[in-house]
Parts: sequence; structure tokens; C-alpha cells
Amino acid sequence: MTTEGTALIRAQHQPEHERLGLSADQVLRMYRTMVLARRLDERQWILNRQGKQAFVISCQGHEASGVGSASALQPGLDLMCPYYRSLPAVLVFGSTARDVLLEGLSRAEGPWTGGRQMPAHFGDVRYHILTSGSPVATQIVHAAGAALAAKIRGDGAVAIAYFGEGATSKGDFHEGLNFAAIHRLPAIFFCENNGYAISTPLGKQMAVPNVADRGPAYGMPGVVVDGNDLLAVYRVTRQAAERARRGEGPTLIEAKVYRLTPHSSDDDDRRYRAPSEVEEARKAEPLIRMRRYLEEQSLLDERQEAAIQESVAAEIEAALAYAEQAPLPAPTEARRHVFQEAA
Amino acid sequence: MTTEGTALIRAQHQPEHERLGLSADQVLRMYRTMVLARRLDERQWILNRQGKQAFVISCQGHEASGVGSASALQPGLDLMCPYYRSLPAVLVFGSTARDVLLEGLSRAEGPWTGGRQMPAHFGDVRYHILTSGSPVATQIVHAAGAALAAKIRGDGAVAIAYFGEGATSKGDFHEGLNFAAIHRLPAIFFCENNGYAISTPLGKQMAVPNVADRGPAYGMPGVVVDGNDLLAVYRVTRQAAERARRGEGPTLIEAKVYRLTPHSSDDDDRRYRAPSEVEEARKAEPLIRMRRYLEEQSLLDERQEAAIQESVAAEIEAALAYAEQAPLPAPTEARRHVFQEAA
Amino acid sequence: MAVMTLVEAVRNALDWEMERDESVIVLGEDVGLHGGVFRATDGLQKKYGPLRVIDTPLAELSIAGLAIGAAMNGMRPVAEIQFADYIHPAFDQIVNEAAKIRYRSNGTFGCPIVVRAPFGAGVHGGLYHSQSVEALFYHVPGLKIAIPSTPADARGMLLSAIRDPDPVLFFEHKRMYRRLKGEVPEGEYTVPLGKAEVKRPGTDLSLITYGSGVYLGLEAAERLEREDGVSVEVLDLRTLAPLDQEAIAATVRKTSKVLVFHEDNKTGGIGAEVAARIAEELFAYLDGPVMRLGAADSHIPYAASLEEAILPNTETVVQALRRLAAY
Amino acid sequence: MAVMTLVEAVRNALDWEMERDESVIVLGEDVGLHGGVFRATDGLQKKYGPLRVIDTPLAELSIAGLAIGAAMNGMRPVAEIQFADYIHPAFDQIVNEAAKIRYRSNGTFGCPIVVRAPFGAGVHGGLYHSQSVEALFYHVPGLKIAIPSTPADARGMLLSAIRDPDPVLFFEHKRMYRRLKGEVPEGEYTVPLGKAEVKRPGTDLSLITYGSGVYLGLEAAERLEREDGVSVEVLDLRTLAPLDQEAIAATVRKTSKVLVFHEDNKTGGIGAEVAARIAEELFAYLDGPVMRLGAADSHIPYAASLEEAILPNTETVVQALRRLAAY
Ligand SMILES: Cc1ncc(C[n+]2csc(CCOP(=O)(O)OP(=O)(O)O)c2C)c(N)n1
Ligand SMILES: Cc1ncc(C[n+]2csc(CCOP(=O)(O)OP(=O)(O)O)c2C)c(N)n1
Ligand SMILES: [Mg+2]
Ligand SMILES: [Mg+2]
Repeated sequence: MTTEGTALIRAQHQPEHERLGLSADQVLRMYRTMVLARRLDERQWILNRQGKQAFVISCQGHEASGVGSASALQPGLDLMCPYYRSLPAVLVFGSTARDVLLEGLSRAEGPWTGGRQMPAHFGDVRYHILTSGSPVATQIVHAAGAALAAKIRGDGAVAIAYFGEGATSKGDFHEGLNFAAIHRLPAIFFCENNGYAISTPLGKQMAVPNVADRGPAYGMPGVVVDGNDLLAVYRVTRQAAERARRGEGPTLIEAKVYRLTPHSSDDDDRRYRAPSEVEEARKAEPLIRMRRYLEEQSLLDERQEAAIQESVAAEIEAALAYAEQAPLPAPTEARRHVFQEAA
Repeated sequence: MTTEGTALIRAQHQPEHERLGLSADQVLRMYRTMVLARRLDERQWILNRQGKQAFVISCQGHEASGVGSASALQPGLDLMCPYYRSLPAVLVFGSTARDVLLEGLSRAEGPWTGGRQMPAHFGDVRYHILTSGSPVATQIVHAAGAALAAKIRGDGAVAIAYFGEGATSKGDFHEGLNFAAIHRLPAIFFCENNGYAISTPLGKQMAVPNVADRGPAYGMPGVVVDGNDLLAVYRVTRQAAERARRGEGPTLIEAKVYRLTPHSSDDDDRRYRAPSEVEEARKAEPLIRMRRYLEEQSLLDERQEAAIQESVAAEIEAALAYAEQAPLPAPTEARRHVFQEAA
Repeated sequence: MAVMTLVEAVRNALDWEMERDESVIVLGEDVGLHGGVFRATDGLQKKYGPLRVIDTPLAELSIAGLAIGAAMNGMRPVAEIQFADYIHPAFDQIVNEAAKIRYRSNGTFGCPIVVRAPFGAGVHGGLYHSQSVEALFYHVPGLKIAIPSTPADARGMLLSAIRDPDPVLFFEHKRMYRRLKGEVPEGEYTVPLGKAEVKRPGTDLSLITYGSGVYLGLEAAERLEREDGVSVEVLDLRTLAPLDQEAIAATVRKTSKVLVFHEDNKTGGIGAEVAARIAEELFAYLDGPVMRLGAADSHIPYAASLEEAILPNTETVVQALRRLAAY
Repeated sequence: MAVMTLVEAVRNALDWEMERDESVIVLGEDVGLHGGVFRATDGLQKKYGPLRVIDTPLAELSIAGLAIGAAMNGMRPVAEIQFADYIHPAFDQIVNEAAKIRYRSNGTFGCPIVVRAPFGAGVHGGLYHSQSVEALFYHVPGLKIAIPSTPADARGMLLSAIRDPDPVLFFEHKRMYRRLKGEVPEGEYTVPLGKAEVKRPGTDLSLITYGSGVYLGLEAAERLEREDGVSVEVLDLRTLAPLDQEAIAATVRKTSKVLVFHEDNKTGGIGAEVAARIAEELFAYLDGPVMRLGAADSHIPYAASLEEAILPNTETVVQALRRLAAY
């Protein structure tokens, strides 16, 4: 057998993460970030029920798509335009449990908004995470603008925009992608298609089965990926980033996911979807899926899993303890920052 | 030879208009409307130079696309959302030379705006031509809305929106087509791609070669047609109308045309395109093309051509004489119709 | 008469009018199966079907644009914008199209649409679930703007809005959706657009307001009566465009001292126009400056401690009225 | 000092600032090869290349949105909207995004963009090439609005606008683009935002205005001086947001009679806020009602006979000043 043949066989048997050049350590860290995102999310629902956090909007079901995609980028160089389900992604870029809970409890020290916006309105200048508001889809155009700036400066950065499939219906999506394609901008448009925009199902949102089908209409590749599969998401995003850095232009990625919670703490999803549908989706959910992979690769056993869960829990409780004692924003802060203050 | 075989051969030799079920009379009428549109357009440039009409925006080069498409619809039933190059189309739906010149000279009697809008702002409630403004692309959504109303009422009407390729870059295009596709509305989105949006060439407007490539991204057919070929335009539009009336939903048609004039009387196109390019395009222009077809089919000889030109000229001069003596809008009219007036 | 909340009155009006007039349709995000995030359209799709109660894609530009196109083709669409904060993507269709259709067509076309949206702060919604947007449209000729402050007004004014031949923006204060209950005449009951209403008669000071301002105003007026023996007349504008000039003039002539007040931020708000008109046209009747009160010129933050520092409240209204009374 | 037209002054400012600061970029429809439909960007693409002078697709939402994204990533974009009438599709990006970025991020992000647009009537542009849009943005906290009335102000204010850390809407009156000529200081010459200027001192009446109103106002003031012996002070606001309260107070205190005037239609215009502030804060100084003058509350029609019936002119300003003087 030739050496090439042996290499081929080894490659076929090679675990996916190795094929992607990821060490055991790296995938375990990615898994831990997914767990951290999930537990932080769950913790906020408890805070909500306790009357401590007025509003929760979840990332549950979006952990693999967020962590897998953001991990394929270069924090510190690349730019992120997140949306409200991007908790897993911002954790990869540098945000911490403390940041999340400071904002969840709208404390003055919250690094994204200092309590000025609802929870999950990410944006941290330290980590190149651009400030986000609540209007859906506007950030898609910002990502194109940020990518334009990167291209003009030639600094090698890639800008990624995250958004739901509902957001693709707005003109912002169309105009942002069109411009990015014309100017071959280093941008990635990352759609997390969870099948619903609040109550509105995909079929009322578009007449095509895949958001990704729209990529070619703008002159860019459209890629569908199983958003429950961390490594698959990592792979396609890394390809898109490489393409962007080569100057070949943007990519539209569609990660098929499922929203495991109601739209938000204000929503009652039983009005528009069957609980059985949610139960079904839970079987394929990204955490279970990744845990199984790691177990199959003998990278994780029960003891290690318990250790991760414990360390995550400890991290969250410490962050929460900090956040709970942190002061609320002073009323005197309310009128600041409408304009830049004189130095 | 079987009867079938003979029929086939006959069909192959059958003139295109007959294959489309159009009589000699009908195609000649269509040709005459093209000539009328062209001469009306040229006449307005003269009025402009004479200082009588402050502004001209042309349909020259768009005659086959406008007449061919509108002729495939049912005036009196179907609805049209025109844009400023839709003169040929509105003539088919019922507008007259007199209407055009009354509006060109902004006379009180102008049936579309009574002198309130610039020339070429079509819209005649008598002919189901919805009022149009200057903002590009807004009418695309109106056509979807009008088609929605038609579908709700089940009155069998089709709504057609006309627009340039520049208009496809706006969110209105995206949102209008998306909605129409989802609800399988009886709508036709008719893009007249003349290669420029004022000075901006196609390559700066989109990164795909054809506007029609975007149809499938919405879940509707996208059809490219030679917009200089009257009968080809007629054929694809009729197919789209039939499809719409069968309840199968909208179609995106892209007619490739060329703008034979500057963008408007305020524009100097030598700043951004070579005169030689315009000269080249003149060789393929729709009037010459149709005249040749009619001559080949022995439907038109020089005498008949001269007769058409003469009758068109007479029609225009009579209309102009009427319009020139028609009164300007009285200043007292200026504040009317902001709201409906009490009966 | 039935007792209804504000949101029930809205739903009841929609139901009544859809029943009465086949050309009335409802469209917006989540308005169908879900019945709207505030339930203002609950049950309507079940009753009138998905052709007349339409779940749109997440795209406000087209929600307005579709309504306009359908209106030009014979319908009377009632479009819901999920939160007033998300009406801005539809600004062009509303301002450049709906508002100008009658004028630009020399009166030959009309655009009888209603755009409904929950608006207003005080629900800890932060910058994007708290906005008052009425002032952004107020300058535009061709638009009517209505803001009911009671369930009865909501029902009566919404019927008038749907029947109006011109575009009407209809803003419903979300904080009052369920808190407010009131008797609502059923059946054919309309409240005309363009008519203000004195919600509390008074003789010493005039408080001109609308929306949530009516409630803060009434509370403040009672306190002034009780604590200072000062009688405050509260005029609820109800329709902002067109303004009811006569009602404004009547109360100013009566009291000669006026506070114009709204929850919306002050600069460039509706209060600016009301105050400017009074200052110009009723100068001779004034015994003091035309005072204004509104939110701080700021966005509206989420944290309770911050939001309270931006919004007016009964106390700030009382203080303003006392300053006015002191003239 | 060179003599420039208004549009030349704009171009000159862009050129100066692009030369000085690499992060300044220009984007908009037809701004590159074509140099803009009014030629405000003529020659810039040739000089600075297509990466810094960008011909965008026909899509205003994204013109604003791209500028915002680029600004958050270190650029100072100057976006051109071809006509102010077409700024409405960008309303959401400007109002919900640009205006709120600093506030919502607790001061950690800024949005230093300039959105330039030719505006104003009197060129027979009809409903869609004549609009004044300043009042539509005026109510929004976080936006600055500048309207220069001379070539020197245009150059100096545009430099200030580009260097401003916050979003600035910069409106240039298209009718004055080539008609106006004036001396313009070259080199490092800035006019600060937020500062009004007395364009003509006077003692009897104050005319507070901006944009084309300055010219009608100056003509009217001269007629009043000549024909009535009445001395009119003309205050050019220049920046509408933030308003120069001190300059307003100074002229009102001086004359005690004030006419607030703009070409834009009256109701809900900038004049409403200016008049309301004067009526509230300077009541004690007033010897007459705060008068306002603007266009009729109508859209702007195309035919000359109609347009003239809507817009104010020197004669209507003179009449208003005479009514004011009569108090
Ligand atoms: C412009 C705008 N319109 C409406 C809303 C209200 N809203 C918030 S989230 C949402 C649904 C978004 O759906 P999708 O884009 O699929 O994201 P998902 O929540 O499913 O992740 C809606 C309608 C909004 N925030 N912005
Ligand atoms: C929203 C908007 N932006 C800008 C303009 C100015 N404008 C008028 S026509 C035009 C170009 C339109 O190009 P296209 O859609 O290709 O139509 P064409 O004129 O080539 O037929 C532009 C930019 C406008 N009318 N509306
Ligand atoms: Mg979704
Ligand atoms: Mg074109």
C-alpha cells in the first residue's frame, strides 16, 4: 500500500475535529462554552421567575451554531455584529458570565449597555463586538459596512453578522448582502434558521426551503449546515472566513437549528406550536450531540462531564454573586451619552 | 407525410405573431403604439429645448418591452404600477397622446396629476394605472398589495409592476417579491434592465449577470427576455399572466433593453458612457427591429409605414395644440387634495 | 355597555368593522394564529380566515406598502406594526407614498389605510419597546394621527379611522392596554377624528395632553384641587393631526394659563406645535408663559432607575402646574 | 480667500478633509465617476480612488447602514443621499441606529457619520425633489442637524460635521447650490456646530430663520428698512440641533418681537420648537405674539403656478414682518 493510501485511510478514520486541525483541548473548550451558554441561559429564566430579571431571550438550541461559527474566526481581529441569540458566539469572542449577568440584572457596570438595554443586547468594544439594538436585521448592513472599512484599510479582518431567518425578509438583508457581494467584502452572513419568527413559521416567511438558496442570487455562495453539529458549523465558517480573507468575497451560511424555548419570557409558544414538536427537537439538540461525539472519541467521560458542569456552575454562581451586589445605574446617568460628552 | 408532420412544418414556418394568436391588425396596432410612444418622447425633448417643458424622462429603447408586456394583459381588468419609463405601457392601457402632453406641459386638465408632478408620473384611475411618484421601487410593493386585494376578491385581475434594474437593489423589491411568492399572488414583476441607473452600471448594482436570477431565490420563475423583441416580450408576459390567473403565483421578468437617451433632460451621459456604445445600441433598437419583422412578414411596406408615421404625427400635433391652449393649474388649486374634501 | 380593556376595545372595533365591511383586512407580524403579541387581533383569523387576517413576513416596509397597494385596489387595510419602534422601516412608504397619494394624483386616488401600533414607555422596554413616534409623522401633510386614551375612545376612534378616506396612524399606549378598563358603547358607535375632549373641566389652569398624559394629568389635577385648591382643566387632544384648534382655544380662553404635556420627549414634540399655536394665536389671552412638559431629550433606557429619570410622572406634572399657577 | 459657489464649497470641504484624514470616505449614488448629480463629489473618485469614493447601488437604507457599520469600525463616512426626498428609506438606520448607538452602548461606541443631502424647493422639482426633511429628524435625540446658508458656512460647518463624534445630518439647499457665490476661507477653517449667526443686525424686529429663509429674510429686511424704516435683525440658526439658545435669547431680548420663518411647511416644523421655547422661556421679554411663517401645510407641486402658491416668498415675509411691527 502506498503512503498516500495509508494517509487516506487514516484520514477516513481520523476524527472530524482532527481533520479540522482542532486539538482535543480546543474542542473540549468549545464544548464547555456551549455548556456555559446553556447554563447561563437557564439561570436567567430562574432569575426571571424570581422577579430579578424582567426579560429573557434565549440561545437554547443555538449553542453549536454560535460557538462553532465564532470559534472559526479570530477574536481580537474579526468583527461581530450579533443578535439577541448570540450569547454562545460572544462568549467565544471574550464576553464572560459576569458580563452576561451584569447586563441580565441591568447593573451599572454592565459592559455592553450598563443597564440601558434589555438583556442580550450584546456589544463590547474591547472584543470587536459591535453594539446591537432590538430592531431586527439592521446589523446585517452594519456588518457589510464594517467589512468595507476592513477592506479599505486592508487589515485582514472579517465581519460576521448573525441573524434569524425572519430577519432575511427585511430590506436590510437584501441591501447588505447585495453590497457585500458587489464589493467582494470580507463578510460572513450567518443565519440561524430556527423555523420561527416568534409565531411565524418559515412557510409564511419565504417561499423557498432554504435561506441559503438566496446566496447565489446575490453572487455569493449559500451554504446550508446542520446547526446542531458544532464541527460542521466550524468547518463551513472557517471556509467562509478563508474565502473572505483571500479577497473572494462574502458567504451566506444558513445553520438549521431549533429554538428550544418560547421566543422570550413574554411569549407563550403553545399558541402556535405543538409541545411534541419541541420535545422531538430536544432529541437532536446540540449539547447532547456534541457530548456524544466527545464520548465516542473518548475525549469525555462521565467524570469529566461532571467536572465541566461543576466548573461552569461555579463560574456562573460567582458571576451572579458579583452581579447581584453590583449597583444599579444611578438616575443621574440616565441623560448621559446622548451625545459625546466634552472631554 | 402525416397530417401531424404537415402541421409541424406549417408551425415552423408560421410567423411568430400568428403562433402567438395575434392577428396582423393586432401586431400593427402594437407597432403603431411603439411609434406613438417614440414620437411623443421625441416631441417632449423639443418642447424641453423650446423652454416649454421643464423636464423630460424618456422611454426611448423601452418601447418593445412596454408595449409587448402591457399588450399581454387585459386593460380594464388588470392593474399596472408603472414607473417613469412606462409611457409605451400606459398607452396600451388607455392613456392618450393628449394625456401625455397635458401632463408634459403641466396643465390643470392633466388626468394623472393635473400638473402637480413632473412629466411621466403616470397614474390613471380610469385605466387601473395606479398613481406613481418619483421614489424608485416603492411601486413594486404596491403591485403586490394590489394583487393581494385581487386575490382576496377573486376577481381574476393581475397586477404588474414596472421598474428598472436599479430599483431591484432597494429593500422594496425584496420585500414585495418575497410576499408575492409566499402568497402566490397574481403579480408580474417586470424589470426593464437598461444597464444603467443614471450613471451606475449594472456591475455596481449587483454581482449577478441577470436580475431574473433572483426569481428562484423568492420561489418564483425568473425569465430573461430580449426587450427589443416585441413578440418575445409579449409571449413571456402572457405566460406569466396565465400562470398568475391559474393561481400559481408571480413571475419575475427581466427585459434586456438599452436606454437610448441620457437619464433625463438634466443628465449628461457623456460623463459615464461612450457615445459609441449608444450608437451600437441604436442598431438593435426595438422600432427598427419590429419594422423589419413586419416587412419580412409583408405586413408593412414603405407606404404603410409612412401612413403610420403621418397619422402618429397628426395625433401628436392635435394633442399638442390642445394641450398648449389648455389652462395651467390655478393657484387656488394648490392646497387642495391634501386630504379628501368634504362632499 | 360592556366593560373592556383598551386592547379589548381595539379588538372589538376590528371585529365589528370586519364583519360590517368585507373590504377591511388586517395584516402584520404574528397577527393571525398568534393573535398578535398583545392579542389585539386574537380570534380574528379564525373568524375571517387567513385571506383577510394575514401573517406577514418580518418586514415593516412591505406591511405598509402592501396596505397601500391593496387600498388603491379597493381594500381598507388595517396594518399592525408590532411595536411603534419598528415603524421606522416603513417611514418611506408612509411618508412618501401613503401621505402623498391623494395630492399627487390630483385627488383621483385615495389611500384609506390605518397603521396601528402599540407605543409608549413605562413597561421597561428599553430603547426599542418604549418609543413615542407621533411627532415623527406630525409634520407630514396628508397623515392623520390618532391616540385614544380610553377604551371607549379607542373603539369609537378606530372605527372612524378605518372608515376615513385618508391614511390614519393609530397609536395605542401599550402600558394602558390592560390596566385601563372602561365602559364601551357597542354597535355603531364612532368618535370623530379631529375632536378633542375635556376629560376634566376646570377653571384656573389648562392641561393640554393626550395618551398616557391624560392619566398623569388627571392625577395631578386631583392633587392640585385637593392640596392647593386650584382647578385644572384637562383637555385630551385625542387626534393630533388634525388638531382641534377650537377646543384648544376654548380652554385657553377659559383659564389663560396653559401647560402642554406629553410623555414623549420635549424638543420637537407635539407640544411644540400646540404651544407655538397658542403663543401666536391666543397671545392676548395668556396670563403666563405657555409651559411645556415632556420626557427628557433622551432615548428611553431599560433599567427602572434610569427609565424613571427620563419620563415625566405625576409629581413632575404637579410641580409644573404649581409653577404655572404661581404666575 | 477664493470665491466659491455653495456646491463648490461643499466639494472643497470634502476634498480637504479626505486629504487630511484617511478615514474619511464618501459613498452614495452616482458619486464616483459621475461626480454626483449636483457634482458635489466631482473629481474625488479620480483623486482618492474607488475604495474611498464609492458608487453604491440604488438603496438608501444601506447607504446609511453601511456608513454606520464603517463608522463603528473606525471610518468617518460621508454618505450622500441624492435628494433629501430619498432619505426616508434610510430613516430607520438613521433614527433607530445611528442616533442611538452612543446611548445604547453606554457611551462605548460612537457613530461619527455625516449624511449629506440636497434639499429644498423652488426648482420645480415637484413632490419628490423639493422636500425639506429637517423637521422629521428634529425630534430624535442623538442627531445633529446643520443647514449652511453661505458657501463659507458650508465649508466650515461641513468640516466640523465630519470631525464631529456623533451623527450629523447636513442639508444643502439645492436652489442655492450655484446661485450663491461668496468668499470662502481655505485651509483649516471651521465653523462650529451649534452656533447661530446674526446675518444682519437690527433693533426693532427679530427674524429667526435658516437655509433659504436667510435670503428671503435679508431681502425682506432690506425692504422694511427702506420702505418702513423698521430695523430687522436676521438670525441664521445654521445648526438646528442643537439649537443655539443663547443667540435666540439675545435677539429676542434685543427686539422683543420675533418672527420665526422657514421655507418648510409650518405645522410641526422647526419653527414650532423655536417659537415654543421663546414663548416659554422668554415670555417676559415679548411685546407681541411669537409669529411663525412657513410654507402651506401641503406637499410641493411641480407646476410653477402651484408651487408659488405653496411656498413663502419675500412678499409674504414682508407682510408678516409688517403685521409683527404693528404690535
Ligand atoms: C424591525 C423589527 N420588527 C419586529 C421586531 C419584533 N421581533 C423581535 S424578534 C422577532 C422575530 C425574529 O425572528 P427571527 O429573525 O427568525 O429570529 P429568532 O427570534 O427566530 O431567532 C420579532 C418579530 C423587531 N425586533 N424588529
Ligand atoms: C429612492 C430613490 N433614490 C434615488 C432616486 C433618484 N433616481 C431617479 S431614477 C434613478 C436611477 C434609476 O435606475 P433604474 O432603476 O435602473 O431605472 P432607469 O432609470 O435606468 O430606467 C435614481 C437614482 C429616486 N428617484 N428614488
Ligand atoms: Mg427564527
Ligand atoms: Mg436602469
